[in-house]
Amino acid sequence: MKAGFSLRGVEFKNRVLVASGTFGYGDEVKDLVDLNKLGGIVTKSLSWKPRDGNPPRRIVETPGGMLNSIGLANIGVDAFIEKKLPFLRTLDTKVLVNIAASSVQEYCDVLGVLEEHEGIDGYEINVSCPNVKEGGLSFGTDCAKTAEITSRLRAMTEKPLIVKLTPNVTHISEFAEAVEHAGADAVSAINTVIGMAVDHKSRKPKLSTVTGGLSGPAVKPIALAKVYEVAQTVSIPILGIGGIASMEDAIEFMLVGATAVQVGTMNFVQPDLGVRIAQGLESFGRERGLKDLGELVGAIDAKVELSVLQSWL
Amino acid sequence: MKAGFSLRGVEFKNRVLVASGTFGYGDEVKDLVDLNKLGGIVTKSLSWKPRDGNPPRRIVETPGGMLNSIGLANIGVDAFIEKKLPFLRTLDTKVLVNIAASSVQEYCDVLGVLEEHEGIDGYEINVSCPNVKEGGLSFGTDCAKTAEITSRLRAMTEKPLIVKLTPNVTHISEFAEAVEHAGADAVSAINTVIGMAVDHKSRKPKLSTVTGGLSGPAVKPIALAKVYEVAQTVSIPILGIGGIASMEDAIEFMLVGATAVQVGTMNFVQPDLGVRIAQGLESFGRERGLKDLGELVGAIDAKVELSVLQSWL
Amino acid sequence: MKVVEVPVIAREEIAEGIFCLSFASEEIGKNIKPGQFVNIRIGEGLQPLLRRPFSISRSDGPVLEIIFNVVGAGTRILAGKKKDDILDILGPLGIPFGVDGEYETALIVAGGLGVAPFPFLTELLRAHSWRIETFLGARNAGQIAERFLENVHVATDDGSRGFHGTVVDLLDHYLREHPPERPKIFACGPTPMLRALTEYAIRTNIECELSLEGEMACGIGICQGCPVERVRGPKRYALVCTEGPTFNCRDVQLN
Amino acid sequence: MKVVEVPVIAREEIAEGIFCLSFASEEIGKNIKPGQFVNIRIGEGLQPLLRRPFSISRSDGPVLEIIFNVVGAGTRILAGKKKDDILDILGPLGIPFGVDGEYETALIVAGGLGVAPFPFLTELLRAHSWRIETFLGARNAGQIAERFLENVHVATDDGSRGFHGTVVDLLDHYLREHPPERPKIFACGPTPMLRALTEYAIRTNIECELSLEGEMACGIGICQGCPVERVRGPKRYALVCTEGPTFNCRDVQLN
Ligand SMILES: Cc1cc2nc3c(=O)[nH]c(=O)nc-3n(C[C@H](O)[C@H](O)[C@H](O)COP(=O)(O)OP(=O)(O)OC[C@H]3O[C@@H](n4cnc5c(N)ncnc54)[C@H](O)[C@@H]3O)c2cc1C
Ligand SMILES: Cc1cc2nc3c(=O)[nH]c(=O)nc-3n(C[C@H](O)[C@H](O)[C@H](O)COP(=O)(O)OP(=O)(O)OC[C@H]3O[C@@H](n4cnc5c(N)ncnc54)[C@H](O)[C@@H]3O)c2cc1C
Ligand SMILES: Cc1cc2nc3c(=O)[nH]c(=O)nc-3n(C[C@H](O)[C@H](O)[C@H](O)COP(=O)(O)O)c2cc1C
Ligand SMILES: Cc1cc2nc3c(=O)[nH]c(=O)nc-3n(C[C@H](O)[C@H](O)[C@H](O)COP(=O)(O)O)c2cc1C
Ligand code: FES
Ligand code: FES
Repeated sequence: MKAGFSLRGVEFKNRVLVASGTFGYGDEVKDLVDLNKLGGIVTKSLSWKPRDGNPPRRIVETPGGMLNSIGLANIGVDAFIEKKLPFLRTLDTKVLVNIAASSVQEYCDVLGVLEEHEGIDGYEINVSCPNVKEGGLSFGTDCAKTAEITSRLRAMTEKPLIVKLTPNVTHISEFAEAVEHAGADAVSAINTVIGMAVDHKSRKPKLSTVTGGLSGPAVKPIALAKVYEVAQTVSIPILGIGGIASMEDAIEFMLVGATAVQVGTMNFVQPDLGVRIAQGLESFGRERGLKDLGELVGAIDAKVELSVLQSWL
Repeated sequence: MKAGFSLRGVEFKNRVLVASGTFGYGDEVKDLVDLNKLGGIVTKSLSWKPRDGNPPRRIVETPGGMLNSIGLANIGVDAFIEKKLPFLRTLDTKVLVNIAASSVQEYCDVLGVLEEHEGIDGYEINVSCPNVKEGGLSFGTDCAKTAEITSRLRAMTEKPLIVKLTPNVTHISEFAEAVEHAGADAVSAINTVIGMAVDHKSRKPKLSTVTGGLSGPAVKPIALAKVYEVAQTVSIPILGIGGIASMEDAIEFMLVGATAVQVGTMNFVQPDLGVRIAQGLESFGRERGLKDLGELVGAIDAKVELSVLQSWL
Repeated sequence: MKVVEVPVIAREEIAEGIFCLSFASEEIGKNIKPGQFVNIRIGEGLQPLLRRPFSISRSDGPVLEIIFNVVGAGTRILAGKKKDDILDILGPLGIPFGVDGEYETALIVAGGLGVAPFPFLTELLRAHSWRIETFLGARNAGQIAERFLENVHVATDDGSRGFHGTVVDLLDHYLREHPPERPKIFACGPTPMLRALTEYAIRTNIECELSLEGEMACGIGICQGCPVERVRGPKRYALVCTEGPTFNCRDVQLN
Repeated sequence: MKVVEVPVIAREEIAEGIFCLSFASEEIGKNIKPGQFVNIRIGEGLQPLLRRPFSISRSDGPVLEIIFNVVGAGTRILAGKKKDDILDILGPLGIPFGVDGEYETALIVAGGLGVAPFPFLTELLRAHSWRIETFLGARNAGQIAERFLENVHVATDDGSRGFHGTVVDLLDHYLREHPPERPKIFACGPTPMLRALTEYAIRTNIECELSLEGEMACGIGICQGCPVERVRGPKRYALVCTEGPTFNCRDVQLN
């Protein structure tokens, strides 16, 4: 049975990756996880310069999920190349570098430097970043900017280029279409959902940044709906993300249209969850007599055309 | 201590209401709940004609929440006036009728009929309904349409007019501003978040309508962020809704800017929760020596201007 | 209709993977009738968030029993409850089985855990001097919960006990040999079984009442989450929680 | 660093509302040092979702102990664990207390449950022949957990036992009368206490190592969720989970 998939000629050995920001740079957990059994590792978002990140408190548990406001704390692209990439190169799995930036030029600069180095299999572009030129409004909620970033980067690389979409927009499919036209090889969805937590005693927001990003099982229904919406619109592959905690969850994302999935928050609870899901999918596929796990992709049996995207709730 | 609040001259005895669609028309639970101890009852959405609602399955539990796709099953405005209003009139609490429609005219028609009857203290307008003229796209994601509905209805009534906002938009504050300018007395937020659930065995969506509305504790962080965003923008009162399960949750909504709150999904678990929260708030206020529970409204101590609405996650 | 918080009196495994929990509530006990159900909050937390509905299986004054098997998170936690653990129970809910009318023979038909409401119903029917024949279907012999039932006939999918086949076929076989006097069927079980039984009852012209199960959010008519399609009547759907769970099989359309 | 699933050996309430759980793991036991912690998954479900960090309080070969009080949902469930219940434990994590260097006297300072890591540390220091003076602060006499500690001096907020005041004031009083030989402070407790102690240690020029507590999502350096501000060094923040939880009090800025 075929477990893997390919993207612009790059072969991923299975359909389970780990999501950006939830697995460090891989080396932190090498004692806990057989990294070579993952379909791929998406690095923590890298920016041009190292970023300290936001002041504490950065993490709040919420019902069925968590809020974070890490502030994209990361070591910066140079330190990544020097300190992390050599280890990642030794692995028998695909490495996707996630890029974050606060201007279109910075995206290009980071990708440009990375292009000069071996061992990177592709890029995932985090557009949920503040556009400093536009008063800090997120690139990811601006369709034209998202497309511009995509086409600028597309011109710079022959490697797989994946744009990671934010769910915090009215019609995520518009963004998926825009990046498809701009040359992205795939989209990943979803990034975190904007949320907030308050300490009723101190009357302060729990996070130093007031609001943060919600993730974990609580957002799985939202993520499934977004992936489904995107799958109805574009034909490039989708990497499904959001609250995945089991093999069954991964199958659900594939059924609604995800070619592969990324495990995020649940890595914090069970660092080898991605490997377990990959193994689970493999057994599942064999038991069901599938020739290719890809048979699950988009295989949802949704005869009813009626979706509440267009109906009464 | 003052527990209540007022809206366009209507006095609500306390700040806890029950949310539309989660408390029927009130009479269903009169044996379980002392209805007179609620700040108000918001009815199930009423449409011009009775609506059967969607086929089963309409309900799915999800991590920390639930999805619904009821399809606005309701008895229609005439049956409401004949069969439900007489009972509601006997109550010593405020009755807000929630109106749903599939055209601007239908909103006006329903409100027009209701205006002729005693015992209604105000209206909440559910704009998360499909606009049949626009191929079923939700009014609530179309700012101009939402404003149009508001101003049309404003012209028809001197009673409090509350517009219930959907969270499924990029900038909910734009909608709040639009309805404020169009004459709404208040906004309520949030309605349900679009979500989906899949049965991995049958490969079918669990809900007959594929996608549905997510509610319950899982969405509380999202709702708090939306209410906070709205509170930064408009000066009309906000009714905070979304996952409220305790007095502490109610206080959190007030701190971020809600003048009052509505209990939704958790009524299904504990039908008298609204009454308990109202009583809890009263004791809380007295113990803390507040003169008016209104002192909590917007009292969040968020010095940091930085919000991830405009920052790095 | 009340919410009560009461301790578990006993927990027992009455058949393979089938558990029985008992508790006492004067308020619920004095009003509840066979076919009605209670809605149980299983734990204070988020998992499960919603209450879970269970038929009352036996009632002895204030003492009430439910039986169930583990199908998901809620029933798993419930199966782990011990004596004196507190249960938060809302009930009695729903419309009981109809036992009025000119009937003489009760044909009780249950598939799997559909047997739950029938010990309670059997007691009532006995008090009204019905003749009772009970037909139980299960996957295998270990999963037959025949306590407190009368004249039990068994069908198993694997033939490990009784008739090898479906419980509806068993009923058919039995009735061919023993034509019943003024019969009424009372049934509960998986939807495919109820569908087959409805067809059979209509074909053979026997009265038949079904107890339906389906996802519920509230159990008390405020969420509109539990529709069943009607065959006749003015509205397209009925609510299982308040207009059921018992329905004349001729009134509903099972999909 | 391992994930193990091991049974609870014993659960005990060692002081008012303070619980002790023990379990055994060869892998963790043979590597763990005082000041390190484990990250425990409390239940399979959603509540709590994330693991919860706890210092190892005692270690005897493979047998490990944690002590804690109930502050929220996670510790409530943990307090209800019984012998043979399974715990899912990730450890050992973090940097241990530093016991090298030219020190002779250990001044252990703990506020509330900050006492947790010190029985284990005491054992090690004893083996290295340190003199140990232990200063425990608590709300009241009932909440003093002094098991397995040496030369215990007590301060309570309500004066119900020992010194009436803060544990830092008690330390100050004691040291004025008993100037220590080559002292090093080891401290753990609420942030205000650690802040006061840091000031005191700097003012009196005593070496001082703090064990910090703070919200953690992963405990292993992959979420960046547990920053503490640094006073010196190239980076603005250190991670409590991998660069701590023990820090030289002169290196960090507690807000
Ligand atoms: C009126 C009524 C009476 C019932 N009486 C009994 C009884 O006496 N004994 C008994 O064992 N069960 C009974 N049920 C079914 C019982 O409510 C479900 O098995 C239970 O809610 C499952 O909860 P869970 O958390 O364990 O499973 P979940 O994790 O919620 O679900 C597991 C599986 O069960 C299905 N399921 C969930 N809820 C229901 C439901 N309400 N009805 C049917 N399938 C469901 C789900 O779709 C899923 O496939 C009754 C249901 C109703 C509506
Ligand atoms: C390295 C380390 C070692 C620890 N060792 C111990 C120990 O040995 N014994 C012990 O009793 N506690 C210890 N703690 C604190 C313990 O982890 C928390 O008390 C626990 O996570 C609370 O979980 P909960 O679900 O019960 O509470 P929650 O519901 O999560 O929170 C309840 C309250 O506790 C606060 N809180 C939550 N997590 C933490 C945390 N990690 N640190 C401080 N406050 C928190 C919350 O802000 C909230 O106010 C340690 C923490 C760390 C980081
Ligand atoms: C603590 C934390 C840090 C994250 N950091 C990043 C990041 O640096 N870049 C990025 O694109 N996404 C980041 N994410 C988003 C995740 O990759 C993922 O899209 C999101 O959490 C939803 O998936 P989940 O519910 O499985 O966690 C982060 C998420 C969390 C919880
Ligand atoms: C079963 C169900 C039915 C609902 N029906 C309506 C409705 O008819 N009209 C409406 O405006 N909102 C409706 N809502 C939305 C709620 O009023 C509320 O805005 C939402 O559920 C979020 O609050 P909660 O998380 O407390 O439930 C419904 C919600 C649920 C769960
Ligand atoms: S379960 Fe809510 S109406 Fe029936
Ligand atoms: S807790 Fe995740 S990095 Fe420290």
